[in-house]
Amino acid sequence: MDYTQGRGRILANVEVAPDHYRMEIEAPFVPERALPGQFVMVKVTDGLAPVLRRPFGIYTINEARGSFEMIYRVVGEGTRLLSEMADGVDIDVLGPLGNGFNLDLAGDQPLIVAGGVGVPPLFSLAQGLIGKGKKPVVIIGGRTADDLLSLDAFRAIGIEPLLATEDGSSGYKGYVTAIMEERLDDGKIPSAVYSCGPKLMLRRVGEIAMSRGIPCELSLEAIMACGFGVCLGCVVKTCSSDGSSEHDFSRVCCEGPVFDAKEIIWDEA
Amino acid sequence: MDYTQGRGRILANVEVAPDHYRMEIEAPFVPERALPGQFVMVKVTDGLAPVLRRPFGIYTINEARGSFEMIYRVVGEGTRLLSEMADGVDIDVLGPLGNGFNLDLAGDQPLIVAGGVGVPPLFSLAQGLIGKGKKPVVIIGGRTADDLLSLDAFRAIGIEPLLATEDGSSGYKGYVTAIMEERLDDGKIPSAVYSCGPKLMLRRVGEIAMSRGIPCELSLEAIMACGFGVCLGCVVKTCSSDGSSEHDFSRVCCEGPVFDAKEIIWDEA
Amino acid sequence: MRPDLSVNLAGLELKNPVMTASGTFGYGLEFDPFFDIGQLGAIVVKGLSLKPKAGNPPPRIVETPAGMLNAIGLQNVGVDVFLNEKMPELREKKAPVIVNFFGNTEEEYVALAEKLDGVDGIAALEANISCPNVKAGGIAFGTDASVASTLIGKIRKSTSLPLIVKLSPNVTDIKVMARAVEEAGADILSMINTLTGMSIDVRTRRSNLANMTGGLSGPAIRPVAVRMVWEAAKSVNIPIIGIGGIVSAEDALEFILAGASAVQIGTASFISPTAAIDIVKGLERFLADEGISRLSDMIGALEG
Amino acid sequence: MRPDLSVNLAGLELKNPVMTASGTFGYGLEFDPFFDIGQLGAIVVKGLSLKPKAGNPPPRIVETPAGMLNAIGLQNVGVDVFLNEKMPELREKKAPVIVNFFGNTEEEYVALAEKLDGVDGIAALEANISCPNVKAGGIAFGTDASVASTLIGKIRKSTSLPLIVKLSPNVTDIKVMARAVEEAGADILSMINTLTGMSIDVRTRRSNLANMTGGLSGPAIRPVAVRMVWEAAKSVNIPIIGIGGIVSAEDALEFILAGASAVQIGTASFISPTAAIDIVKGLERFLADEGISRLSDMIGALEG
Ligand SMILES: Cc1cc2nc3c(=O)[nH]c(=O)nc-3n(C[C@H](O)[C@H](O)[C@H](O)COP(=O)(O)OP(=O)(O)OC[C@H]3O[C@@H](n4cnc5c(N)ncnc54)[C@H](O)[C@@H]3O)c2cc1C
Ligand SMILES: Cc1cc2nc3c(=O)[nH]c(=O)nc-3n(C[C@H](O)[C@H](O)[C@H](O)COP(=O)(O)OP(=O)(O)OC[C@H]3O[C@@H](n4cnc5c(N)ncnc54)[C@H](O)[C@@H]3O)c2cc1C
Ligand SMILES: Cc1cc2nc3c(=O)[nH]c(=O)nc-3n(C[C@H](O)[C@H](O)[C@H](O)COP(=O)(O)O)c2cc1C
Ligand SMILES: Cc1cc2nc3c(=O)[nH]c(=O)nc-3n(C[C@H](O)[C@H](O)[C@H](O)COP(=O)(O)O)c2cc1C
Ligand code: FES
Ligand code: FES
Repeated sequence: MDYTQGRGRILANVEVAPDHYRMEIEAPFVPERALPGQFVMVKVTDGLAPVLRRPFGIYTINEARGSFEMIYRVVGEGTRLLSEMADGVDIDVLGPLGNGFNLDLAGDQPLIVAGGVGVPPLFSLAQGLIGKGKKPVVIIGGRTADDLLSLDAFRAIGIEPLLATEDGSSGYKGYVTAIMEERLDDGKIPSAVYSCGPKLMLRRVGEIAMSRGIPCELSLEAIMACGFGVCLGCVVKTCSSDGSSEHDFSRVCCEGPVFDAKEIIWDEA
Repeated sequence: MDYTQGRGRILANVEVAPDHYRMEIEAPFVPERALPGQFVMVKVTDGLAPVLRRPFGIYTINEARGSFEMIYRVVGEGTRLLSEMADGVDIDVLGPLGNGFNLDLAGDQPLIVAGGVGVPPLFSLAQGLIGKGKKPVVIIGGRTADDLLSLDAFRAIGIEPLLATEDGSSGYKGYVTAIMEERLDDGKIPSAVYSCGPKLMLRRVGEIAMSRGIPCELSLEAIMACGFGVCLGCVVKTCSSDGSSEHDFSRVCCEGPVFDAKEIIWDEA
Repeated sequence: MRPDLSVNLAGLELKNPVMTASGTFGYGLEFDPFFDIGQLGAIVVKGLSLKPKAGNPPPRIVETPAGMLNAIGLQNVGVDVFLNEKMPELREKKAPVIVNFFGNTEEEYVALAEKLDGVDGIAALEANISCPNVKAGGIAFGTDASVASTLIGKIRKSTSLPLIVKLSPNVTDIKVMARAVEEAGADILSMINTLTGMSIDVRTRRSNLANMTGGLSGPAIRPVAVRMVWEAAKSVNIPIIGIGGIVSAEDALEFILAGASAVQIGTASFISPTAAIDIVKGLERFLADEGISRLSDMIGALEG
Repeated sequence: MRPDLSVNLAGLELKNPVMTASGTFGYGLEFDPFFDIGQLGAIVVKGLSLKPKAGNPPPRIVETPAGMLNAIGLQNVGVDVFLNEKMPELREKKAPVIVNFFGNTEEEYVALAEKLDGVDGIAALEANISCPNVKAGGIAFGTDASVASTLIGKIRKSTSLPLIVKLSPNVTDIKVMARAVEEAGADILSMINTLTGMSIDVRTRRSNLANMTGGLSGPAIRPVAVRMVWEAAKSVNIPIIGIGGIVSAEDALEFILAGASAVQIGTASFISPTAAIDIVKGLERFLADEGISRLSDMIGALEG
């Protein structure tokens, strides 16, 4: 539980795709301790609408600059207000929060499967894996070519992501999981799978990985009030990953956002 | 009831004194019909905090530019948000509202007594009176020199305002009403008195004018929800100005904001 | 194809489900500068009493987080002035007029209902029972099921117009109130009226309202209102008009899914005078976007 | 001179009137990364039951205008785990610990009170009576005066600790509830718990909460809470702890002027983990600025 609430300063807030923004925030307490897969809670206004903070995954961790980046999609009032914030202004940041990915999952050929705004947190994961000498394969999906985030960032670290779009406007026409299954059927078996994105995608990714006995970590989303474990609002139904104990509720903000695929009881989550 | 709700565009929003801003808004439907003493209701946010519009007196009416100006003091969340609005952005304006001053009150030597943010609406009045060939004398008061608004604007139309500050940092040390009384005692009797400013000042100005039988109009403030007569929230206790009828409640936004001093029943207003 | 927004409330046919809420739309005519009020489902006018009422001393309103408190004190011109001076012009509009009314005794309610019965152009009556019952020591008519029931029974006998009863939310169990009022003869329920609240100026140490307390309205109360409509809809068989903090078409649909057949727009009309008509347009757009042909299919269609 | 913030609630001496609200501050220790929780007037922990409780399925929370709904379902570790695993560490902090607790039967309440009685480091008990009474068909203990009175009478006999009773706002007349609970032996009242509300996703046609309804908290409910504290304070002679939508020192002072001797900070701790301690500092500043030497002089000092 090593997180801080403090003032950050917006270094950049630029539209990187239609309705998608990348924000860089100088707040040294975040990069100092952040792990891939962790998130921050930011205040989008000094007023009361919206009243709660908003959670965002950490996209890049820049210790040297004392900053981190996040990428967000404008979906409602909170993200709209965020998108209107100017460079140089202060922003209240709480983080880094959550558990983050386990970079030491089996083997050195991990597979990363990312969809929509689930892509950014997996970029810092890819960096971390490469730092450990691993060679991640990355599949990125979206509804349309515009939704495929951070491709250049992956390329800059030497990864050429495999692409899937629902409308076929870029890469494979269909879901990321089709690419994933095809690769598995071709005998390209990853040592581990990491995934972040829409709920249905996560569930399918987890099922595929588990059915082949591949270790798999999934990063979940949930509506959050506090982000640091006290409201008990963000739970998902889980069992222990060896399946031994009774099912129970786990907090996405503390026990997660990253869970072993085996832990999630989807029908009740 | 000739007012409109529509989008305006902010042409300028500049700090003119500590915590005081002048905002120019392009919204042709306001200058087209505005009278000195009328006001507008503006939305300070697209969100829900604060939820209600905020009323501001009209400072200048610029038909040629299709714009009007207002001067406001930052006192709470609404005016804070207003002060942060950038040039060029849209703002939702409802107006012009209220009755405005009667420029045809007796004689051509009117006296204008203004305090604090009550000054701006009286500037357009002064312009109007001059337009009618009258020669208004203007007394302006504030807590300190910084609070004395729009002095240059008055000077630019040929009026040298008499000044009063509570701390003596500019002009007479004390209240505007002291200057007013001194002038009356010196036999400088205005043909009519117009006033806008803090409640206690208005009350005193009205009492002085009435005690000498001088016609007097006062512009009142009230907390307003709608500004166009339907919430019944903004009332003051009044009687008809000839004192004949029963007292009753009048809406500051419709029957006012300008009232004959004789109409106001202060003890219950 | 344009979606069908029409609804039928116990025989009251409305071209769309959007009405104005009493006390927030004046006598209707005040909105003429903004839009054609004839386009609304119905117009509910400021609550009327037998005699004109001066209302409470100021300050009467104060803003609160996502809401406002009001203590207008039911100021109104009285039923006679309304019928003589406002009604003729209102009759010209194409929207049904619903008259909200209240009394301090059962007799006053009954006298008003009789007076309004059969007036040309009045489509329905809405009884506001959140008022203090003078005889019962000032306790509101609307917070005791048996008091409310007796009152509504008497009003019912005094008018042939559709009778809407507007419920107070300041009760332990809205289901009990709803059923009592239904059994006593109400044709339609409207809910909710304001929640009682208070706000204090900590520097002057005074209430921000001369009346000390006031009625809370606006988006802040919407969750309470939606819940009460949902509970009431499961308990009665008469149609419900949902009220409370509606500022958008989506907000209106929350009430409709919860079981309301129509809605009233209150505080939102202060924020934006065109709020009610904007919500009509928003509903049309929502239905078109979602491929829903009839709004009435959404009434009570909440799942789960 | 530093203003004196201390208050005395029926013998419970607090260095300042600011507590945390149950369910919004975990078991206290979660706030260690943010500030020294020993600086607070008191800490109220998440509501405890006899056995651990898993709570409701998700989604459990949703934001609303200036507020939020929650349907956590009183998830908690159970009294034994609390006493064994949390209490030892909490005892080290300098803030009095108040234990919030609830049951589904009178027997469960009594058993909990007995178990908590005399535990070293527990300064007071807070009975949450907003819970469904299993025997009375699920009606909340806190919405019927005689049911509440019987319950409190039994709890009173089972503990020598100061007994705080936390009132539900979902009642017609809070004064009746307050008096009933006072007569039954409560030492202190705390109020308000959440207002029941609901919020619907109009596209999926489902409630935003798996439990359908939830409890509304946050600034939206403050006017209702202040009004209820004011009404209760005029009706009882025991001290009151004000709760509901407090996010600033000024908000806290509204409750104190209305008659509360202390306050609890709930939802605000989610928005800003340091909210409670910031409010302590804000009170100190307010009193210094206004030249008031003792906060206790402001209790119930509302004029008008
Ligand atoms: C751990 C975590 C990491 C996240 N990382 C990112 C990220 O890197 N980039 C990004 O764009 N988004 C991310 N999200 C989602 C993001 O928090 C929501 O999109 C945002 O809070 C919506 O706020 P709003 O006010 O704009 O929308 P609202 O008006 O609040 O809601 C609009 C829609 O978004 C949904 N929503 C609201 N809050 C959340 C939430 N906490 N989680 C999921 N859906 C929500 C609502 O149900 C609604 O359908 C993350 C969420 C979590 C829990
Ligand atoms: C007809 C009219 C004309 C006005 N003209 C001007 C003007 O030209 N320039 C200017 O600076 N101000 C003017 N005001 C006052 C201005 O409306 C308020 O200062 C503003 O609404 C405060 O909003 P806020 O959100 O910043 O403050 P809030 O947080 O709402 O309140 C801060 C303080 O301001 C007071 N206040 C809030 N609303 C009003 C109101 N409607 N009237 C008076 N006091 C209020 C509150 O009681 C509180 O003490 C006028 C008011 C009226 C009624
Ligand atoms: C200023 C004001 C005056 C009101 N007057 C009345 C009234 O005369 N009769 C009545 O039944 N309800 C009255 N109400 C209640 C509204 O009709 C409505 O029930 C309530 O405001 C909740 O809806 P809202 O949140 O959309 O405003 C009034 C509300 C406000 C804000
Ligand atoms: C997420 C959440 C959980 C809560 N859990 C409890 C609880 O366990 N016991 C209890 O008495 N009150 C509980 N409450 C109610 C709060 O203690 C408080 O009474 C209420 O939230 C109003 O205060 P606020 O507006 O400051 O949040 C809970 C509130 C929230 C928001
Ligand atoms: S968001 Fe509050 S416990 Fe997870
Ligand atoms: S502000 Fe609504 S009637 Fe005047």
